[in-house]
Amino acid sequence: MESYSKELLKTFYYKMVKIRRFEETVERYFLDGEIPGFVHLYIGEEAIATGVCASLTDKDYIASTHRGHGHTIAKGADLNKVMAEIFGKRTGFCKGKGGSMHIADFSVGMLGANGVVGGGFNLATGAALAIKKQKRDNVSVAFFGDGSSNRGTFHEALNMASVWKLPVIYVCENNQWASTTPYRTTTSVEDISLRAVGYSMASKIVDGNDVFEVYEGFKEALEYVKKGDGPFFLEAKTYRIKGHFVGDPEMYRTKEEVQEIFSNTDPIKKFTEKVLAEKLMTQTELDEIKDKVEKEIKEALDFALNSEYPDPSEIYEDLYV
Amino acid sequence: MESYSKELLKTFYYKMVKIRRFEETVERYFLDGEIPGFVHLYIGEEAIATGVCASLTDKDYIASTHRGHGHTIAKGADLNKVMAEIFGKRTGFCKGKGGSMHIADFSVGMLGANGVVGGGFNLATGAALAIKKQKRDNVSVAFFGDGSSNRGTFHEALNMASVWKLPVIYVCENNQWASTTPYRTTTSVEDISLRAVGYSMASKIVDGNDVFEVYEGFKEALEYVKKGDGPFFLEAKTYRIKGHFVGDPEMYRTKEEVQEIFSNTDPIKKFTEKVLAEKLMTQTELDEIKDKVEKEIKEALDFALNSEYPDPSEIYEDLYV
Amino acid sequence: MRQITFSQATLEAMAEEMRKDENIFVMGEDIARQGGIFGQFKGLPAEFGFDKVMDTPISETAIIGACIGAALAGMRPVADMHYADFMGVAMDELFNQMAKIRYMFGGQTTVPMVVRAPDGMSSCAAAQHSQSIESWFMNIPGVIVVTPSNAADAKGLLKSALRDDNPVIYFENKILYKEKGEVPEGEYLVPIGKANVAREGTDITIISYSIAMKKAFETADILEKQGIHAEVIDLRTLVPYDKEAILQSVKKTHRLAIIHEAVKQGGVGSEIAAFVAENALEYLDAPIMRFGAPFTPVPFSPPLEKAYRLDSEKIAKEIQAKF
Amino acid sequence: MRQITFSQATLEAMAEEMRKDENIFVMGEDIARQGGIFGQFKGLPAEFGFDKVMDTPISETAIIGACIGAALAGMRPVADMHYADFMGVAMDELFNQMAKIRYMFGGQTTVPMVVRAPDGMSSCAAAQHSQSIESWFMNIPGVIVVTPSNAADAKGLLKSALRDDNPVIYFENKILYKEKGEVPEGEYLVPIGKANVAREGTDITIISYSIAMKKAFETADILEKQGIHAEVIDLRTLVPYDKEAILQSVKKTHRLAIIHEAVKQGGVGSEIAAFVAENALEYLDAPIMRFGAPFTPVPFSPPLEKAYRLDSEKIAKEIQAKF
Ligand SMILES: Cc1ncc(C[n+]2csc(CCOP(=O)(O)OP(=O)(O)O)c2C)c(N)n1
Ligand SMILES: Cc1ncc(C[n+]2csc(CCOP(=O)(O)OP(=O)(O)O)c2C)c(N)n1
Ligand SMILES: [Mg+2]
Ligand SMILES: [Mg+2]
Repeated sequence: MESYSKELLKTFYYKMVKIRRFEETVERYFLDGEIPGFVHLYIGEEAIATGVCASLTDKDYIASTHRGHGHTIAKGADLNKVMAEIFGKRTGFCKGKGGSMHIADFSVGMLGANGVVGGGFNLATGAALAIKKQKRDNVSVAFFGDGSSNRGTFHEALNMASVWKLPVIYVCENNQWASTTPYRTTTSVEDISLRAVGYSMASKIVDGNDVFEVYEGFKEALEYVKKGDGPFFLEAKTYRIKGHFVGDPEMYRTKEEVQEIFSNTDPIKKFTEKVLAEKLMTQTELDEIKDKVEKEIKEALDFALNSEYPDPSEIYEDLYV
Repeated sequence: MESYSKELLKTFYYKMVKIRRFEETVERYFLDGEIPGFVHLYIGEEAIATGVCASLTDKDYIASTHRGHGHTIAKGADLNKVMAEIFGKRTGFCKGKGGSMHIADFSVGMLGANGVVGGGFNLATGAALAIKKQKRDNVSVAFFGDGSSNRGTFHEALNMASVWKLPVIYVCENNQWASTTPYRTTTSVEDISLRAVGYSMASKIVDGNDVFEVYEGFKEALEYVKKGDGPFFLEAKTYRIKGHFVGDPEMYRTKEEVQEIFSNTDPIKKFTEKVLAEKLMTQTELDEIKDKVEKEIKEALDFALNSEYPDPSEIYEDLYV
Repeated sequence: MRQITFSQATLEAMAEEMRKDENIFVMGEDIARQGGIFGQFKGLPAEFGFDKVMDTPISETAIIGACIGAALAGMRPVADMHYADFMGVAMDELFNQMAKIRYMFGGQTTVPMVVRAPDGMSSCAAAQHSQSIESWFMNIPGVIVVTPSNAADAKGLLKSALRDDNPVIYFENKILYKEKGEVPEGEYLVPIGKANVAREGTDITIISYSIAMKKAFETADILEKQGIHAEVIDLRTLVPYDKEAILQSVKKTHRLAIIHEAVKQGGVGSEIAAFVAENALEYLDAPIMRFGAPFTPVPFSPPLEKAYRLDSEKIAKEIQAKF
Repeated sequence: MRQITFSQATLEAMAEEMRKDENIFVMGEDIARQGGIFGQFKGLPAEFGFDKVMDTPISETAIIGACIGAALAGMRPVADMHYADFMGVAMDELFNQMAKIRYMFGGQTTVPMVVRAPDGMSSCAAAQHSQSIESWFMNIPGVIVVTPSNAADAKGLLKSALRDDNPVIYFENKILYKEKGEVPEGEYLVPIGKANVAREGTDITIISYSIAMKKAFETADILEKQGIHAEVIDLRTLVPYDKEAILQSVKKTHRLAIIHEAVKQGGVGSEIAAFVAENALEYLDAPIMRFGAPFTPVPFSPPLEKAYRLDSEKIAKEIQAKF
């Protein structure tokens, strides 16, 4: 553990808490009726985006999912603009045209959330193809859920990436649920990463609730991929703590069941206990970060709330170049 | 080898020669400009359809491919109507509306050739679902090429079949080529059946040029599937002897290369040598079958040639019930 | 008559038909455990079991493809598309297999299945969860397309669809689910291919279907106040559409407006307008008018989404300007 | 001027643009080793290498999806669809991703890519290898759709497409590939969105595009002999289509016929007819006429396929009957 710089540890905590607090804020404002549309929260899965994006630069790409706030924030997108977009404001990343399901920040290589489950596999693969053609030393990452691994796009993307030895890492966020369906009732394999075998692809399973494990696993993937030996499949086991979307009545499981699991899997709790026990960080350091996050969230919220909605005439903008 | 009844041996030879001679006839008439459209020949792959269909009844289903003549004949479709359809005659199975790429005989459970590569996976899976719902003791078979195993439909079908434990057998005809492309340049795995692992599916590889091996392998699959334990993946290794379609200039390989391979893989030659060497059949028996086939082919050809084309007004028939 | 919601009406149709025909079953994502994302399958598993109401993997090509295969093997499958927006995932299965199988195999078989596709804008669901793509299927021979606009039709058309031996796409609007209406109990069939003259009038024919029928009625109300008596026709079925009903009405009113929520360009209104311009041009006293969505994806933000929607005041004003 | 085939014209466009812009590459099934199933890529790998001309797996969703991803990362990909019929396989990628990305992300990015889709009937290729599905894309905001009808336009429109920052679908007719025509060497651009008045006339406007332009000319020839001077307009681009050119011509000729190979119902003709019925009805002296394929899949057998095709004699006769 000593090999982690203080800076990196701080980043881990900062990003995870930032995502958590962001999502809690979004949840509250959604329930209050101030956020339109659907929102899918990333709570409980913060270690994955955080552990992965810690090794990426703005020149690396990620393709995200419907559950994309965490990826966006971890990739370094401006919080104000994320929040404003989710509120449907003109100052958001998509000028209010996209919302939660279509949040994106191309300036940091975040190629977009996707309302189509499994829509991101091929996009990430194509971005990796571009990287290879441009002879750049970057990578592309596709985040995806367990449920999406049953879409045909998964198969076509992974095969193509393997055949062409593309610098892409497929990060499976196996949170055990696809909407109301426990993944094993519709997914024919226990470890989704086993499917990598069918593409002669390297793979690894990590505890997706442990930011250190995710970080290490992803670093291994990154090194592998950068050698030019082809893509890598990283499966992060986690658990979807919240309903599928905010407002989900969750008839398919009990609150107790979820709380019980969360008490063992909460990545922030896990991290905090570890760094304190191993004296890698102090409570004061943690608190300072928390305060910073609180300020940023408040600022983002103020920004979003005080921003204007787009003007109806803007419908016609941004379609064609 | 003694366990094979004379009847079954005769069937093997009869079906394989029938397919071969049918295809040679089609090839000739296509090159003479008397058969319209495209035709994809099954020459060199006869052992697969023959070995598989030997264990099927009319109540079992098969879904076929663009290379479907062999499957259709092996499944027991009336040769006259197959030939007539390929010639575009009204007396064909599809009244001339389908042609080679859409040959089908629903009366024997042959659910159709398919002009869309990979279009048959889900159809066969659905037929197996019906069988299960109807509590019948039948199975469904999807024939498919190596190239089609890279389509998303492959993935979605195999996962669904495994999850629902459907009585379906996926028979891969790995003939090393997908059109002009050697399969390993676009397929990320040497043995396509390895992909079964990703669906917790049982699998087996057989020599697709040896009708005995195909037959045994398929029987194993059938027994497995009929136990209700779920689908089975059978990979038959073979080689595409002819061009992708009749008229293919085959710029991508040499005639010599192909002939060299064929001399070792020709399933009919293999069969004949074996049964003669092991004295399971006599040359006279083989010749009798050959003569019978010759007659049937001639009859089918006469039937097709003497049949009428559909009347233009028939365009409007058979769309809606 | 008792009032039930559109959603309940579809449930009633399903249950009644499933009781009669054991070959019917339904599959889709989150329909069994959850009862469908719009509650349109709630309670069905309790009566018919998880064998007849199946939760599927997120595999739209397999959902449609397997339904086709099952139909070929004697069943009458129903596929739920979750959102009509996801039909693109299974488009090959829909247009190259489902629609063509009967024809290209020379009538050897039938493909009796129903594809249920919840469509339209709900509330800020944005570009990939708000679409109305029915017009594509007008250009695809081999499918029947129905688009109920109210609870009674929802029941009657679904029952007809479930008994039809052709593949039927049943577009059910997401907002309509919650709308109540009088729905006959038991045997109630709305015939496929017949339009409904929902309101008689003499001065202009307004043609619509599905959710946009609300706008058609609103528009007619506004016009009525201005002394313009609009005839409102609910197409009910888009393929085949009721050519006779359209011609008859236009020949009476001499004017035509078509209203739908889908994108105007290349929408259903184009086909209807073209058909009338071909077959009854001489009866027209004014230009044909089409009203539909602007030529952009559906935007997310509330004011944008609002502006994207049909506005009956505006429609009425434009119509009136041509009188 | 030298004459080259339509196919050579597309090759020339590709080569010229690829020499200028190293971000262009093309991927598809059997295009590199074989040169494309219609020879339309022949020789390209020799000049640009297998890195720029890539044989793909049979994975249409990955072909389109990866092209989108590569476009987002700075490339200008070209996807070959093998047959337009297979666009259904990648329909979600085409309409929910490619077409919407720029808009739903608020203009943050562009998706500069070209989808090449060989379409139309060839010779008894039957239901799944003969289709013309361009009209669907008229209803899908966010894509450009071009449909060259001759070798020169094939070059000029493809060059324009390759320089366009919007996603462009380039429908290239299979029969046209072999047709020769005069094609300017070097820099020759046909602007997107502008129709071509291919023949001037005064008595009727005939609108067409792609392969059906042949029928349009044939029809005009027949009519000419009967003293009817037809103006023939080649749309060239379907999205956006040239509204001005259409209106201008119809206002001059007072009559309109639209001809395309695609299924008539819900085809491009519907949109054009509707547009004119909306905006120039008062100029029309006769019903608008649409000519397209019957409402069935494309049948296989030669006499059926023949009967399925457009027949200029019949078209001319029907047009003449309205004079
Ligand atoms: C193609 C498609 N099918 C269905 C849906 C509806 N849907 C949205 S999220 C979801 C579940 C996704 O599960 P998973 O991939 O495990 O991601 P998670 O929500 O668990 O993060 C479904 C079925 C969709 N958006 N797109
Ligand atoms: C979806 C789709 N993509 C492409 C094609 C064109 N195509 C026809 S056959 C073929 C090769 C198929 O290879 P394989 O599956 O190995 O079967 P084989 O021809 O070797 O029997 C291709 C690319 C098609 N018909 N459908
Ligand atoms: Mg999940
Ligand atoms: Mg092959």
